[in-house]
Amino acid sequence: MGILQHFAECKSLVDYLKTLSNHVVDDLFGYPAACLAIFRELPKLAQNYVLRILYVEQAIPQAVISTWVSKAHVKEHSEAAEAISTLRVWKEVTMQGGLAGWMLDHKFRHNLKVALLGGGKQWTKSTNLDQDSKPRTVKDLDLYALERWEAMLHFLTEKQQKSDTVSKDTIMTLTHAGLMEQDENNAPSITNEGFQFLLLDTASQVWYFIVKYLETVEQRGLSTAECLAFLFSLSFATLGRDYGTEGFEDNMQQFMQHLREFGLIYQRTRKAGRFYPTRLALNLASRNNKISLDTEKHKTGFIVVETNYRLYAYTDSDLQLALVGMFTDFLFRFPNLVVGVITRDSIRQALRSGISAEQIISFLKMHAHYEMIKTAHINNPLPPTVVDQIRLWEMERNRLTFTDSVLYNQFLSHRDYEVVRDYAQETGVLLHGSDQKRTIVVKGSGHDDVKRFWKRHSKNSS
Amino acid sequence: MVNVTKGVLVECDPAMKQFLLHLDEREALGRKFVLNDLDETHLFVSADIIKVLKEKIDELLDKISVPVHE
Amino acid sequence: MEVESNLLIVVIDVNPAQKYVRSDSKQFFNCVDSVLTFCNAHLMLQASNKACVIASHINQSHILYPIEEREGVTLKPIRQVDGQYEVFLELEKSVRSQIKKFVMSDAFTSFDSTRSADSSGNFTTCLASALGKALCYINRKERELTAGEKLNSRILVVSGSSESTAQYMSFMNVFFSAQKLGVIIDACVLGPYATLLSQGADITGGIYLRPPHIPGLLQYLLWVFLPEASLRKQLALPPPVPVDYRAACFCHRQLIDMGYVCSVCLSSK
Amino acid sequence: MTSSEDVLLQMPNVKYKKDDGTLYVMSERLAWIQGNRDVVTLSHKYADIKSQKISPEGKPKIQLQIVLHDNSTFTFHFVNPEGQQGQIGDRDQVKELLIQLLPKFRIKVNRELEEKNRLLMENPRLYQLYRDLVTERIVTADEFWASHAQQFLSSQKPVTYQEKGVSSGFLSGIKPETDGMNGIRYNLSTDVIESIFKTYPAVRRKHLECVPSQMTEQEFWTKFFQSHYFHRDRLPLLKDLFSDCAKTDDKEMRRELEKIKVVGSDVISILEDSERVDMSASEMADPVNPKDKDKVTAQGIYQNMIKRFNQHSIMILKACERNSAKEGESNSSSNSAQPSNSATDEQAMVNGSSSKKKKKRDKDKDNSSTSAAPVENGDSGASASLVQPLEPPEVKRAKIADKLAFEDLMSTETHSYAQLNLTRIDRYLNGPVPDHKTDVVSSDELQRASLSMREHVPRWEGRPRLLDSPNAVKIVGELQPGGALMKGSHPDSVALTLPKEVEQDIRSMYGSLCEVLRHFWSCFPTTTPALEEKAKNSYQTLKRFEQTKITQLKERLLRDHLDSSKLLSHVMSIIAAADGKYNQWLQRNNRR
Repeated sequence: MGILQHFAECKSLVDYLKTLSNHVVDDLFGYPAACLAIFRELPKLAQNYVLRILYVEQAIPQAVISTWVSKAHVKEHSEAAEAISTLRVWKEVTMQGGLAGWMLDHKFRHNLKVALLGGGKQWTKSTNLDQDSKPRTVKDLDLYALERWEAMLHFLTEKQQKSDTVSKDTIMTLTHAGLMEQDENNAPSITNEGFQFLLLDTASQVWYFIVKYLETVEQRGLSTAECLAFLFSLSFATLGRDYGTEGFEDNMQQFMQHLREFGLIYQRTRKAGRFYPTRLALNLASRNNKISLDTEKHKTGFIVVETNYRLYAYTDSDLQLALVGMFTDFLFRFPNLVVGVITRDSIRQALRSGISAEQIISFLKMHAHYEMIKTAHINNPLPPTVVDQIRLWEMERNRLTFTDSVLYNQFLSHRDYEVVRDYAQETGVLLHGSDQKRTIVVKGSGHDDVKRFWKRHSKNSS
Repeated sequence: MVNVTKGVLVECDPAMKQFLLHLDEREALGRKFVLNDLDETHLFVSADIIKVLKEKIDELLDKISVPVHE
Repeated sequence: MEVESNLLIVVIDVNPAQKYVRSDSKQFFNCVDSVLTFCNAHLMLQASNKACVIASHINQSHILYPIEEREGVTLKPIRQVDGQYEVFLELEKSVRSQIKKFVMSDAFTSFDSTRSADSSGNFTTCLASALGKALCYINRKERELTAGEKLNSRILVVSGSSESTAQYMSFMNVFFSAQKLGVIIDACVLGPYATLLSQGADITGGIYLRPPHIPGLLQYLLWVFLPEASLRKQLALPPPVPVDYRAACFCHRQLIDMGYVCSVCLSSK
Repeated sequence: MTSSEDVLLQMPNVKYKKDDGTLYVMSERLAWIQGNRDVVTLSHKYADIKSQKISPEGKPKIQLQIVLHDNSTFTFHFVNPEGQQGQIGDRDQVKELLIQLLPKFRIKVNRELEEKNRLLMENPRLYQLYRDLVTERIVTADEFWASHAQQFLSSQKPVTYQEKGVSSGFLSGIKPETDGMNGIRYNLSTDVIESIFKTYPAVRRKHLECVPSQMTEQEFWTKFFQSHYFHRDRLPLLKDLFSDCAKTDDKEMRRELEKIKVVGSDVISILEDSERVDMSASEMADPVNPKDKDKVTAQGIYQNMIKRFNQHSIMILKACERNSAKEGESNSSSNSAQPSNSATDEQAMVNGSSSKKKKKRDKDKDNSSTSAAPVENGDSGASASLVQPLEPPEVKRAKIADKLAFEDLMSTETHSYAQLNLTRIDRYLNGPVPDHKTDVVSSDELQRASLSMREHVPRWEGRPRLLDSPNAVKIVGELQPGGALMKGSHPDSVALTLPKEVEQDIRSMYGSLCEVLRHFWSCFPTTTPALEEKAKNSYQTLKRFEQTKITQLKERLLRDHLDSSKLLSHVMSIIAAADGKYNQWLQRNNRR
């Protein structure tokens, strides 16, 4: 489950920030928008802590802060404090008298205040921007964003890639992210991870893609922190409003062209002097935000699943049908509706290509039709039988687990057996040990190590 | 002296283990493959049989699964 | 799947009769700024959080933010001027301009003593009607929710007026409606002890606080009123003040411990 | 024979698993030896035997099965060559003997264990103590029962069970069998007999009087079933042995009613009334007038029936009274007056309500009898069809409706509400709040204030510094626990916020600890060597308890709730007190 791991690493902004180096984070604290984004990622209690001491420009003893919560919630307190510490939003200092205290990071405090109260530099020079002669409505922007994003997803799925739809940079990012790989004809083709990527919700897709893209920006001579800060600023912009491009340096202009290609911002022409953020860019970093690009063609809630394992997909988007088709057998197809059935075979096929049951379920959940959400229990619009069955089908595949290993038996004495067993346990390669049979199974990778140990041991004892 | 065998450790539920033992006994895969019967849920089998074994088990599961819809 | 958001409605008392305003009118604007920063802090917590500001004056109350788009009126977008987040700026700017407009308008000073003052000659703020407006607003927002969304609403009253008994019934109606809707009413009182507001806070499960130090209002607000209801349970917050629920005799207006109650109208004697 | 026990019965021709052999019923065990061997093949102590079963009547095989406590069974087949009669005889012999023997052993062995088990089950506290002390091996089980549970056993007030009632259908349950010779046979078990005694106390007395001296058991019961007494509820019969029973019953009933006269009812008079009617009716019926007889009988049957009901009610009440009296006794002996009070209260309530019921029933009876009486008196030649209500059906229906409907539960008409007209509405709206007239602002002042606000408006630009750090720090000081604004807030102690299960654990730990400590302290002053020994022992127990239970709990609290010292401070202090005492005592001992 490659992508799941990758994805878990940068699932949320917090997790992503943890992967960044210290100086990048430090640089980020220099941007109000970044501070705001980081602040929003904190647990609720931690947010309140930060605001409580926003104006207190001195260290506060840790013991004092711990009295702010009632005794029953000590756990929440330590979680909150931990979260703030990991993001380096506050630093531990030793106060007079040796008390351990916490103090907000100076830069962070300053720039959060800027975001809250004003001051500092503006992000874009848009104040004097005149009225756009052809203003874009929110609907136009949605359409544009969808078109761009789908173009890329299509590129992923299509068998014969027409490389004119996406740029070389996009392909590079896709390959870097492990979503595509070069096949024997040196043409890119989708990987297992790519399929799993397709099943994610749009917000996660964008975030994952951007994170992978950011990993490559340093090579292009851009600063990660600057790009991130731009993205954060962008994510706090207002939908349907235009912003001026004046004042951005060339490398940032180039960065914006990339964002334009991904559909995160809209620019009529390269030299238009203004851009519009699209819904894809908004609240980029915040958790549980759902991007709903609800256009005629591409509906967000289009799937109805019944307890008899029938699936109705109200869409005519080829991409969405391709996704649904990954784990469904289609029965009928109408202009705006496809009827399918979820079977053991169809699910197994999906499982075989590396998609997990959880991904299928979350995909169904994510795209559940409005009527299903309305009638069902909150948080679970799908029929429980179907969900359970999909999980069962997955578990059925995992009835056996195979581990390459080496078996040791016929120890001469119990003492010998114990020594080897303990050693294997210590080094973490022990898989199985049976006292009665004096049998040990160790991981194949640990065999050499254990063998050496055993030789040494038998030499010493003999 | 200690006896060292390379192979694959199989972890499964007891029912599955019985099935594997059955396959082994009947030599359904052409030969014996269980090297050591460790406990209720663990078997030690030879490595080169795994691929055939997986197919065989898929076959079994296909046989015993009942379609959930009409 | 469920998206939770918090709606904060702040009712600001703009009555010039408030003691702290009379003594120093600059302090009033400082307090408004504090309240606005507090609203922004609320918006800062979560992208889906919403805020609403209502001004309450003698005989009138107005919603200052958000400004609803009306037909024929195109609002000039407020553009970022510095590092402040656009949404915060918008809230601050629109409330400020609204208050300015209101203070300069004729309606602000047109209180003739016969109509505006209550029987005892007090010029009191119609907080109850402002609260009523807030509840209506909440009700509308609740209805606009789509499936899978949840709105937690609360109201904060910032006032320094001495309250009028003339609004007793309206106050009680508002408090009990709020209780029924599950809306918390917090009271931050900048004047003398407000009996009715303390009762309201007690009824709806809110917090009643009289900051001893008005210039530091922002810190009090951030500390006490910012945490949402679920978080308040975890925090150690100022304890509720003992609320005097004693009723007063209807004819002499004296607090009584024991009395006769009319079974029809529930008035006590 | 290998065992030296007395052989009570030796029964040859018994098959076990198709092998012939001999069954021995001995004083302590049941044994079976195959064929002519001299080894005991099967041997079971009576204590191990739960029950015995016999094959039903009419089966070709005559068998006896014994069931052990572990539910294993052994079946013996009786094969007396004399034929079935002989086999049944053999079997019955064994059966009878076992019936006598088994209960003795059952009581002897299981009594103790069952008693302990029952005690543990009934006392969750004791059970907890047992788990803490015995299962954790702090004390041994014997020690536990000997010392710790002792006062439990004694202070344990005897549990009173509700007496088992008598099934209403028990008499009809006795299925008579025809013996083919124009007669019926009743099979009476002891249960049935007991039930009969319970229902008819007079019969018990009669039984005591007559049975051994005047007639045999069988004769007695034959007479009983034939008697008027038994049948009087159904058919009038001639006088016999039991006729005076009815009279004593009546007397008894009257006495009871006398008791409840206090309630102020005239039940007795009603009873007398009805009886008088009864008497007259029966007197009249006695003469040979077959026509009349029928009618009167019908009347009499109803009356008897009702009388019988009443008597039954009284018996139930008496049974209850007996119980409560017993309870009261035991309660007063254990010096807790309150439960006994409540019990008697309850009793009184039961009495009250049932006596009311009875009254009503009697009244009804009265009605029916009085209404019927004049008819018989007036026209004795009337036919049986005369037994009909005098009132027309409508009136009767109305009467019933009257009894069924409760006025106060019904609201038939809708009330029109009086309109509330307020002459001075403002007074109503102003409501019950005292007017604060402290802050009266004049119109002028107001004007001035608003103008000054206006003046300030143009200056309201930019961003004032709303708060500086020293001020913020000051306010933080006010607001955090212990600050000026937090006065009166009690930082909720850990004890109040503990989860239920932890609280439960601490509670049970306290219970056990106190028990251990109680034993420890009860040894002082150590006047005898036995007490000294006990002191040492109980101190060891205490230490063991501390090391296992308390340390565990402490670690857990520290891990989950960050605080154990406060919660367990008292525990530690009482242990420390015990420690001190013991060390002091040791020192003094050593010096001596």
